[in-house]
Amino acid sequence: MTSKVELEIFEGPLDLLLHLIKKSEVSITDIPIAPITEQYLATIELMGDLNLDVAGEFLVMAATLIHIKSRMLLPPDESDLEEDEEGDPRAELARRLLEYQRFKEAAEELARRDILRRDVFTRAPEPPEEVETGGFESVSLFDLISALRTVLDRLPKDSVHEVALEKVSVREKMSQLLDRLRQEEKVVFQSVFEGASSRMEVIVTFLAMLELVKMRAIRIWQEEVVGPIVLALAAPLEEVQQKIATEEIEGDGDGA
Amino acid sequence: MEREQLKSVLESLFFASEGPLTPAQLGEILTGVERKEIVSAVEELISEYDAAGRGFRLTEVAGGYQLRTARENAEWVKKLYREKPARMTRATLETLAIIAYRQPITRAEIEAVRGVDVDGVVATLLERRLIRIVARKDIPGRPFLYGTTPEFLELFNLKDLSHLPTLKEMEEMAAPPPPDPEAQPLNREG
Amino acid sequence: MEREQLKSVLESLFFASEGPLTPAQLGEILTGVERKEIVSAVEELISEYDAAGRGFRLTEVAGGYQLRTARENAEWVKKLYREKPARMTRATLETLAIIAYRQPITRAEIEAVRGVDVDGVVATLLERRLIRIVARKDIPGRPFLYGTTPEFLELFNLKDLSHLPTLKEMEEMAAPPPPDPEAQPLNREG
Repeated sequence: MTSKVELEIFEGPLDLLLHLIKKSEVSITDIPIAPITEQYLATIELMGDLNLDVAGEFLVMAATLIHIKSRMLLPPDESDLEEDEEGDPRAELARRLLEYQRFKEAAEELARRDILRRDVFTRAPEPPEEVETGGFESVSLFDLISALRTVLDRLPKDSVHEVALEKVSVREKMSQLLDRLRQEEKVVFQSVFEGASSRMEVIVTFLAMLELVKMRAIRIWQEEVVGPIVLALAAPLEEVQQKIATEEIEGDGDGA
Repeated sequence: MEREQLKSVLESLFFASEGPLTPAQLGEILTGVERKEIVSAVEELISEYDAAGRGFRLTEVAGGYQLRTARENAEWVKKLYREKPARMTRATLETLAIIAYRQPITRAEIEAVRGVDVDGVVATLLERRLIRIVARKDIPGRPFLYGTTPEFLELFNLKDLSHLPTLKEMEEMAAPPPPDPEAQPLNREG
Repeated sequence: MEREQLKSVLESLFFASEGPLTPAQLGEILTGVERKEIVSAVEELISEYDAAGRGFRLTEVAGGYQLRTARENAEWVKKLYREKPARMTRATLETLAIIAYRQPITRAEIEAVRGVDVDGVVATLLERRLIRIVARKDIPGRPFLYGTTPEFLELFNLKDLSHLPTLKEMEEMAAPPPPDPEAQPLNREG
């Protein structure tokens, strides 16, 4: 897999931690550090497998979590009390998470306002520099990765070793997915992976999905908070197919 | 000037103006009309538009007043524009929110909150004129301090910064954090 | 779509549109609404604005409809623009009239009528997009043929070329004392 996917909806280690905490239904001020650390590490490992750009900040956070975890195992002593208020090594992390969460919510609040050139328009004859907040309505990359982990866990154990002999390309999977979306209109995330026989094939399919999201060819969202993740076309099919075709001629785009 | 004529002239002015018009600007144009009278006529217009439920509203924004299309018609108005709009990403929104509530703020301070590098986002926001450099911070390296612009207020339909949605209080914590030595002076929500 | 909603949406569209909107364009945006219904709603809006005597009017122009400020408020609207609109000179107006009545016409033919060189005037009119090159004449040298533009119709408030005013009327229309069509916000930078 050479394709490197970078997504805008990818908001850093604090965002990932908040996501994991929310999913585990635990409190920010009382994080069960061992399981959360484990989930965090599993997620960034998977991100690495997917060739997602795992920025240095993610690794720094991983180190922080491991450090906190080791400190939690030690009985609190005097010197610790001086360094960390009330002896809880998680305090500083909790403070950062809470602060980040406040601004995340403030950002969502801003996105709900009547935004100029999205919800309201003036007579100003300026070029329309409209704003859209696609990232909010759709599911986050972390949600997708969590779902992918579930799919991978369900693969029969022995098939994991079966290295994909047939080389399925991301591009082929993109076309297959588009074909299916044309016929079915709406497709449940998990069902896209049905029939995948190897970890490799699952990952290639997932990458194809991410590529299509990146191209804004498909939309991925959850209809209810706990509902299944669904996919649908976000643009006219011909437009998308043309885009896939033109992207093949990499670096040649300026010529025309 | 009679009330009805004043309202008619105000309508023409709001219609023709590219940006929001402040009471001061209106006063300059409407020589001989008292400021008080202008403001009360403007307010009458605002409620008339609201009540009529028609295609535009008069909105208080960025220190002035501006005619804008009614929100419920956005779907159709959008069709007037062919070009696909520039996207506002979560990174952009989060960074803007931090700057808006904590201004003036340095890039390092924004990064401390978001936990990621914000170089690119800050450059984009500057380019879109949603933020500006307001000063340099008096610490080693003298980094730039950023703040929001009138364009930011216009984009989000805000009268002024005091009308930003209230920032939620931090959850009560077992251990209150030590005061951050680099923390902001202008932290409005205390 | 109900009548009141349709009128509201139309208002938003006219308000936000840069140029006049034709019934065809409106029909394209308002999918599912019959052309007949659109036109009758537009006409209702026109008479409502006229009757209300407020700050804007909906005008039939250049084959479409456009919201414009009421001409009786031109005096104040003009004050919004820092630079006074450039007065159209007699040379410009005469040349424009010749092109309007004789289009398509070559520069040599304009010069033959006016008896003077019109190079500069033609360049200005092209720049202001009041005239355009419509073709080349099939004679030696293949000179350009000029004609008027939709902007020309807009500027003089003409429904179409068959409503052309006389040169004298044009002079009145383009002269600075109000009513001054150039003072209207035509979405064109002066």
